[in-house]
Amino acid sequence: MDLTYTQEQENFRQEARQWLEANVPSEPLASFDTPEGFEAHRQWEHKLNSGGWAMVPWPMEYGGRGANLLEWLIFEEEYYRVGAPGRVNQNGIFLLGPTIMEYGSPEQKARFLPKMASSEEVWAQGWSEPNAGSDMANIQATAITDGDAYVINGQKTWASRGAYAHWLFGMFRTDPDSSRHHGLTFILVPLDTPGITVRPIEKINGKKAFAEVFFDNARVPLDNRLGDEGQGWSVAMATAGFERGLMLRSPSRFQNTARKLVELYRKTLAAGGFVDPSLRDRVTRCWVEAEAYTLNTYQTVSRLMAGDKIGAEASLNKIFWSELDIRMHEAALSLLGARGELRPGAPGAEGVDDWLDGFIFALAGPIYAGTNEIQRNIIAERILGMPRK
Amino acid sequence: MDLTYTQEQENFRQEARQWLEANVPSEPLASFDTPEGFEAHRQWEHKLNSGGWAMVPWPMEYGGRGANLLEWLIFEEEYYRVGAPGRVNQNGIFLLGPTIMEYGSPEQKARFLPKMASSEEVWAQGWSEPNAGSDMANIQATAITDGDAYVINGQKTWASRGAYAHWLFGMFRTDPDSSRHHGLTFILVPLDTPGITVRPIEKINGKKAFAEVFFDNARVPLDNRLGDEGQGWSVAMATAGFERGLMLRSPSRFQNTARKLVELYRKTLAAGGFVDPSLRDRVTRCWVEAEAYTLNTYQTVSRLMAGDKIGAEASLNKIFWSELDIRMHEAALSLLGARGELRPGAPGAEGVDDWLDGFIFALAGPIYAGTNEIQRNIIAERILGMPRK
Amino acid sequence: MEFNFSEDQQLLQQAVRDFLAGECTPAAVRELWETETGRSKAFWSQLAEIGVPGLLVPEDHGGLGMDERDMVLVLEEAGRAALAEPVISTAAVGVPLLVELGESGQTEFAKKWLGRVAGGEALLAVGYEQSPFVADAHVADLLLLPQGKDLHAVERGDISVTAQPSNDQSQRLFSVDWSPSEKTCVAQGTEGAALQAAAFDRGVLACAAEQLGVGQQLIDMAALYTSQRQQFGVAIGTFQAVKHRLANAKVQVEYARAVVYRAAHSAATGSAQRSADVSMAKVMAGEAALFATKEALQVHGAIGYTYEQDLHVWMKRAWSLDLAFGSGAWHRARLADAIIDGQGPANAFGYCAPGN
Amino acid sequence: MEFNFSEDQQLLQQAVRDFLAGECTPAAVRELWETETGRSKAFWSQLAEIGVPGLLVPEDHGGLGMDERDMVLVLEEAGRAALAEPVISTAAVGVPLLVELGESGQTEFAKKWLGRVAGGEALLAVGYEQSPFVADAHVADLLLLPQGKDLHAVERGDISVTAQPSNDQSQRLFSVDWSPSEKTCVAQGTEGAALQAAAFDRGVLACAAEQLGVGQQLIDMAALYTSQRQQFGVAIGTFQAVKHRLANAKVQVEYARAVVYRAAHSAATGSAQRSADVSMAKVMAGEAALFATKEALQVHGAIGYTYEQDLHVWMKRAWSLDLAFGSGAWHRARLADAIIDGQGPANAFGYCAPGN
Repeated sequence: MDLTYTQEQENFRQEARQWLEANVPSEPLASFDTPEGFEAHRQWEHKLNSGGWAMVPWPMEYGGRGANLLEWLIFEEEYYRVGAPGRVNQNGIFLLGPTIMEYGSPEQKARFLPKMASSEEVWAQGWSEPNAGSDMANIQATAITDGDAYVINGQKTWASRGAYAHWLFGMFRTDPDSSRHHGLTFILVPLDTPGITVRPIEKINGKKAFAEVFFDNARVPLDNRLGDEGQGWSVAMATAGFERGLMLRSPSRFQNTARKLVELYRKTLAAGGFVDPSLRDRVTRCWVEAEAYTLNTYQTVSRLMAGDKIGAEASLNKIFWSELDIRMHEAALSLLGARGELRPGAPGAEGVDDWLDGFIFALAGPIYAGTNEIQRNIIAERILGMPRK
Repeated sequence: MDLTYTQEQENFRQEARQWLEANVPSEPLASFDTPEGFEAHRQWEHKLNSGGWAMVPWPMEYGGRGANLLEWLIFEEEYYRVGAPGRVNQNGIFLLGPTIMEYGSPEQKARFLPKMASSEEVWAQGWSEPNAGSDMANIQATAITDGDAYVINGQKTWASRGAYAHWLFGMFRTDPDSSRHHGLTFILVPLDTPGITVRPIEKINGKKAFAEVFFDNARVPLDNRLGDEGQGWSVAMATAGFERGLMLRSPSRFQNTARKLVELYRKTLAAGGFVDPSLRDRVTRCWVEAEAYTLNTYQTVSRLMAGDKIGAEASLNKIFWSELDIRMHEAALSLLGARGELRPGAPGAEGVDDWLDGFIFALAGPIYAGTNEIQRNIIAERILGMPRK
Repeated sequence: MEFNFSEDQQLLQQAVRDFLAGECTPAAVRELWETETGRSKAFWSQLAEIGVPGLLVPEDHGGLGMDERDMVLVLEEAGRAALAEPVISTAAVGVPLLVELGESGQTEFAKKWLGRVAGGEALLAVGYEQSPFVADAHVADLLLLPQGKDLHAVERGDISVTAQPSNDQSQRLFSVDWSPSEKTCVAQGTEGAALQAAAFDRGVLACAAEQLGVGQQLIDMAALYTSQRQQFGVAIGTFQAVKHRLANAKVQVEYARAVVYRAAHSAATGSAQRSADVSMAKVMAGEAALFATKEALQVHGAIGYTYEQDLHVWMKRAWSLDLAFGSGAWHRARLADAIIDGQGPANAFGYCAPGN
Repeated sequence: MEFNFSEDQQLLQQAVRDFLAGECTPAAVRELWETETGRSKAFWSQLAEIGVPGLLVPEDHGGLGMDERDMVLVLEEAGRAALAEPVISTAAVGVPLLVELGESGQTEFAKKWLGRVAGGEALLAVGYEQSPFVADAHVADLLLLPQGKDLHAVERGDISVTAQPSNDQSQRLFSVDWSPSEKTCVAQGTEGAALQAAAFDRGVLACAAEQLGVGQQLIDMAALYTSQRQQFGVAIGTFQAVKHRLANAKVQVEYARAVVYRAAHSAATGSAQRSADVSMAKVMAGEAALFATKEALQVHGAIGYTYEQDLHVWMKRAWSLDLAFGSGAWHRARLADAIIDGQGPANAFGYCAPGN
């Protein structure tokens, strides 16, 4: 155990810092859930790619930087440090990219990875359906072979980036007589295919965040299958595994929020307004827990770099960061008092920062990517060995 | 709605106060889970009875005072106000007494109620068995008719007051082919019956609190059946109903604890020692919640006095008071700091009061009388109408 | 000692509930959200017909002459229905403030406005020092505004307002620009401060009552949704994790209830403990409602996070009500001052420890 | 950057775990509870054989010459086994304090005692200003006690002790009566204060490490029990309410783990953030252990509340460890001072916001 950086790692950090400081947009971009923001974010990712910083953890042969996990953490720290834009291309970098690297044919790799790296093509994920949420195996959308194409019918929902993305990946039932996780196939679907309708879904604050995608006899080439027919579940599990193992929700995100929270606390106290006396302790706890999340991540990364695999303990992470994120935003809103409820743009909301939007975003944490209830089941059954039935 | 006492209620309070102040033991009695303490508590209850204050809510015909529920609350307030001893006869007053009044034959009423009122006979409850805890219908102890007697075999456990009580009440399986809540009979068992072995169980602090009771061909007269044979479940449910409806865990108990907690907080702060900064808020909350419990109880009592029945909402009470009780004791132990872990009698524990014992006692709250998990199921299914299966 | 509401009070509550169930649907609330003012004159007239704005107006001024013990039930229903109209500003806070002004000498002034309010013709807005904003200032015909200890009454024509859009589209907040003058001053010094304090406490109570209704409604919606929504071949309401979340929320709401009703009694009877009692009400009901938002959202899953589903209509009420008339945190701090530093309010009813 | 323990360290941990699993059973712990001292010389000799008391003793004084990164694993196992012997007093806190005394001039004194401690022949006790009591004072051959900023070393013959029985029968606390003199003083002023602070922080870390093991053990016991205990015809561990309680406890324990290990690294490397880091460790691990007591007890039900069942052996460890070397609350307050009032410890590793 040696918790200091090597010179090489320090050099990597400096390199990233210099590039980011020189290139990061000076003004925040519009939300990537608006048409103009989506385009601006694509441009930013394109620039990242030109600098060689778009696909940091990808192998060099696929246009990445070949960074190891620790370097990836360092890069993320620097990325948050300069306040660089959110990653509109997240689904590609962390989920589909590695899946294609593992399951894709040479043609698929050549066809999809470069355009993913350059953000020419942005991907939506199509995991959920109206009746397949927590119960992810209950997929009902079908893809029936007809000549050289799958004919897709059904509906996906909660497709993040779905409103403006070019492509969608997901599982479809290619064997209509199958049930649960059998008979599913992982298919890559161009969203401009005739028969596909994309309907954005608004979050509770009225902002578009997801989309429903309807399939009405949409024909997609058989070649767009990733992995073997009927093996969609395994491919999808690998995808989810990449999410858990490779990307690890960046500790710097929460360290950044915790630090902003401490600053807000100091500022509010200094301004002499009302400060909930319980907040001193709560703010401190939030800061400590953001540290705990960081330390846990570094420990996990060390373990993975030593050849270990991440398994069910990813469920521990999900619960911890999602609930911490809410607590931090609640504390901040409490500090803001009456101004905390003002919508961005309200005259009185100057200097209020994006705590309200952040709170609304945080609220989704315990729900998406497998509800925290599902995660607790996983912990109990797979880590603690408690009986399923 | 008029939240003031009538003159009659004020008079009742003064009467109770005067009697209690004149008669309450000047020194705390030893725990009623010790032989000498048990005896001392019986003597106290005997004195209460002589003064007409033992069975306050019982009808006068059975030796009670015929007080209504509001008067009962007032009496309890005064009882806690003077710091009078715990009720060793609780199982009789609140559980079995009212059950006998409803289900007992004239002979049973004459035989049992007066000696219960005078505490000549103290009762243990025999609800649980090793395999019938939360799953109360899984009773396995049998009582098989043989001539004029039931022959009882099996085991009861967690019998409160069981170590020194004279009698035990509980359900036994009189139909050996029955299952669940069928075929059970409610039987009154003298604990000196040959074939009965009582083994005290110690709490985690080493103090005796319950007993296991073993039955090895113990013969009990058929006349000791309460209610009809095979109807034990209904009788027991009525007993549990009396507990919920009549006695209502006294608000004054929690108000008393909350007030002591506030005093401890002030004292600790004044002494200049370390005080957890989060405690100011936590102590305040505890005080407010004790108020909320009191107000809820008064509201419920008003409702019951207007002819309403208490049902599943008793489960709300159980959760609220049991969790509040733990929070209050945790806050107090935190205020006591290093001295909080000292056992009563340690030289350094002077003036520490009984917070540690109270904490250990409070820990049992979410478990006994139906775990809080069972209570939450009841709330969800019977109050919120959520589906059972 | 009688904690029950009278039959009349229960009938009033039921009548308001039935009325709002029919008229104040989530769709109707959303329709109002899309309007500029977020308020409907037509709907207010309907509320006036069933007596809501004049509930606390004395009978000889054309009102129903009821007190806070009646109002608390109406407000609970307003919360349950997520009613967006200025019932708190006008009926629960503005009216009794006018009544008190009338009693302290402003007889003609009070009479004039109380009659118009009871008839549904005038709306009120009330400012308080704990907030930089005034709710419903844009539609109020008369604004009662603090200036130090003094209290001023300003008519619509004499103010200008700047909208401060809230996350809760039902909450309409404004910065108000106005000029205090001798002419606008209606109560001064100690008297003005006492009137302000009483008005503030009534606002606190009113929020608490709405929070009670909001919390209950969130639980009811979640219980209904989870009883129907199927996953893994069963209704998700059969899962213990789902049940227990909603059961916990129900415990909180039910243990807020009597605290809120007691506060209404304290306000109505002029109890010396009024301030502590309304603070307790807002702390308990506010936290219950906030807790219910979390549990209701979590058991709804993603659908509850969408604008289309109605859940957020109530979630936003819970959030904005927490901030109105002093946040829950502010009231906890006020209670700590009273309970720990002060002699504290007495324990409820007769109980007190020996020596006290 | 390497967060993994070395193979040697893992082997050490496994060896200690195996040893304690065999020797330090709950029955053995209970047997010790019934003795007057609560400590066993024979058992200590066994611990000395596997090197525990001499773990931090330099090799040239007869020890293993390891550091806190090794010790933390041993202490985690001590917590898991509810070991009652004075490992914290002697091996984790007393030894390095002697080492530092040796480095600061008390060479002969340190050498003499370190050798005896490493050989299992002498026990140490260490007082600290945050507690009125000294753990294990009754069996210590040498006590290191603070007097203002100064540090004194007092031998057994020169003190008298009064037992202060703890709720945790494994914890043996004493008031110590002793007379500081020039002869007993081993470090003065700033140096004495620095030694005290370092010793205290090592105690904090040691408790945190044990708390980690205690929390994990409570969860393991509860998971095992609920997987076997049947009610309603099924193992109660199939109920979601039971699963989720233990899952929540597991989250807390796992998120304490890296914080504790980092604190060990800070202590071993003399980091400037040592105090903050050990405070974080005790806050996280202490709360995890306390939380685990509640969840483990609740899922055990009544049986877990009995003296017969072993659960309380660990529950009591969690409670007493929380109070040793500054309560969790005390450390939260110390962290608040550092993070909010001070410049705070830097965020872990490289991250810091722009402008910082």
